[in-house]
Amino acid sequence: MADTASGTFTLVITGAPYASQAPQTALGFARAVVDAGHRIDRVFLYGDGVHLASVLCAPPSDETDWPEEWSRFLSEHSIPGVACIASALRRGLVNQAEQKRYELPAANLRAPFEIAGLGEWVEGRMKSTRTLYFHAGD
Amino acid sequence: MADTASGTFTLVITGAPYASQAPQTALGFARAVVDAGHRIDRVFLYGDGVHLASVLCAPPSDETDWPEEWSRFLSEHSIPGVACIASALRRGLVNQAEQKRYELPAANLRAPFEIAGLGEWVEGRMKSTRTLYFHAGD
Amino acid sequence: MTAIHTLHILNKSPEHPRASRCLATVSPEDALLLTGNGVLLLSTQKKPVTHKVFVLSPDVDARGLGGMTGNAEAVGFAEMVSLSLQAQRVISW
Amino acid sequence: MTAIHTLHILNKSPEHPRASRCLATVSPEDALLLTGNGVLLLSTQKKPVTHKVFVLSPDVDARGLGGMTGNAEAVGFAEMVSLSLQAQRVISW
Amino acid sequence: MSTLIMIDQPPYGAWTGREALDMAFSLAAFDQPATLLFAGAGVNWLRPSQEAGGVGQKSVEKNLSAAPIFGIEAILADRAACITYGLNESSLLKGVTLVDADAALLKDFDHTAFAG
Amino acid sequence: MSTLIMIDQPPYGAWTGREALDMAFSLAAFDQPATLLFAGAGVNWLRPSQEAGGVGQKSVEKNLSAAPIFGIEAILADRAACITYGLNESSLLKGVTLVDADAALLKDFDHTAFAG
Repeated sequence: MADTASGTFTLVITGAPYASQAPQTALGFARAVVDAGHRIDRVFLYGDGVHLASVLCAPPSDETDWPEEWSRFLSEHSIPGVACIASALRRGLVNQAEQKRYELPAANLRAPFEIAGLGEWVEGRMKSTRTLYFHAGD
Repeated sequence: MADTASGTFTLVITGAPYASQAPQTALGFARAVVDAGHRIDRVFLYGDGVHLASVLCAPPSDETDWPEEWSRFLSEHSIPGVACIASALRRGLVNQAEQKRYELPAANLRAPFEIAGLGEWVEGRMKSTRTLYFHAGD
Repeated sequence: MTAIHTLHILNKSPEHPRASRCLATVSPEDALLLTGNGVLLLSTQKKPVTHKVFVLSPDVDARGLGGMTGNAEAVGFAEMVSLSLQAQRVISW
Repeated sequence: MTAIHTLHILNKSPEHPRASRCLATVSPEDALLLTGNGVLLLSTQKKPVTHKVFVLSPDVDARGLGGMTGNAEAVGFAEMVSLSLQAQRVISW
Repeated sequence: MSTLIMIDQPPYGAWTGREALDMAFSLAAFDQPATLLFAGAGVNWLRPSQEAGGVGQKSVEKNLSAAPIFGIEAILADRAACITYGLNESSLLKGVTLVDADAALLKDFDHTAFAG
Repeated sequence: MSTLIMIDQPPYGAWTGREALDMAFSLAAFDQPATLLFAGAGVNWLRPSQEAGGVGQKSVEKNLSAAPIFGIEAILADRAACITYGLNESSLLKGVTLVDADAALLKDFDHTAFAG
């Protein structure tokens, strides 16, 4: 049986905010991981999950701002947040480097999220005690 | 029976490109509508469909660029393309007016798409001979 | 040209709960047009109650189902447009 | 602490095809944690083969199912974290 | 020109249902007749005592209760789906009419739409 | 550390399957054992003669045929799902092994993942 005294986690979010509940459930889980004294190695956004890293979401003021909540949580706890580059480019999520490379009119990646390849997920899968996925759940 | 000699259409797209096939099927249909001499009153993007109006998508060069294909089609045939404002704001799709209003760092709406309310859909539903929906189809 | 009451356009795979809902509301005077993942119905044993079943050719070809259309009529987008005007109403499932 | 072979986390509604697949692969030595729309299983007649069924409280409350948990144990995120470490492996359906 | 807006996904897990409700409210705002039909897992919208604070969302119960005020003609729920999810007339939100969501019902409407 | 990547959505209608394939290829690229399992409607990935030009996509058949070259350990397909969709051993793409996608199979892997 795994040692439950301490563990490290990679969290993969594949559901988008305002389309699925995935970012909300993942945040509740992530906060509990930190509260219990465990470590989150990284949060990896994949597929539609990359929309969580958008800096341009403007939800109604009486709704939770999930991208804002997530970026604050990641910053506070110095947890790396990574959006998969292939998912992000197809879905219109770019940082300044990609904006330049593809000659796009703007960048919309929210700090502290970064863009990187699936290797980040592979590393998490190999090194973290547990890798959990938060999918859309129709 | 409806007059099949001529008709007008409102097309509603609710599935995102690179997540669903909806924009592709809708484009095939839209081209056939125009080819048959019918009119498209408007194309309305709703829910996840608003991502089709992103100017920041950079799909791999060997894949179809659906936002680009759609905006070219709309421009060529002077068909209004409208993204629902409520869907768009939640999902991080904004034009310069919304960028300013919400003090966002960038705008990412692709021309000729515009942002407007559900009233545009209601009008289409009332005035067009047919309103068809192109949903994601898991 | 046959009269069609409702044209049901189904783009969900046969496993999707909405596919069952769609098939349960198709009447004999309706037509069913399978698009997208909906064309996979061709490969299963599920049979709609209407005889007017159409399948969108590019979707059939993409999924390698060209040899399994059976009694369904393969159509292109031009016919999809005609069908949508010919029917009294259209439901996009 | 009971030994758990696999923790199955199911967030799909009972109609979703993946819900059936999940339930079909749960063994008696596994645990099932219902989250999101997965908690709707509580309101149906479908019964998993394991006795170790957990449900995520905030999701149960949102859906008004507080009175229908039956033999399932309501847990918070803290217990979800413990369960995920306690189990030998986790499958997020 | 009566329109049926069908909701077949449960609340909170996805935004589609909320967006379907917005469609119905928009029709009503433009004085167009609109009816809501809850089918499949969508009937779970109609269960009372939803407390959604823990999932960081607003309860959809309140939205729904505003439907008659905004001019929605009727709120229908598929009888068979209600049985599947352990709901009956007395355990549903007030103002909901049980129906059979079959071919005959759909033919009462000029237009039927989903939000996604 | 063997990983099972499960694909239960059909090709072309959604991108999830392609993204699942990318996950498997990435594992293989880092010399991590990866196996693909097609279940449910996902078995339709394995039908030969896919011509996807008409839907503006690349055929997934080519991607899949590259799997052994990239080091994917096995391509498995659920037997019952294949029957549902009219597929049998002789009508499947080459290199696919029929299995029962049950509890016992999943226990052969340290980790099982979906792309979405």
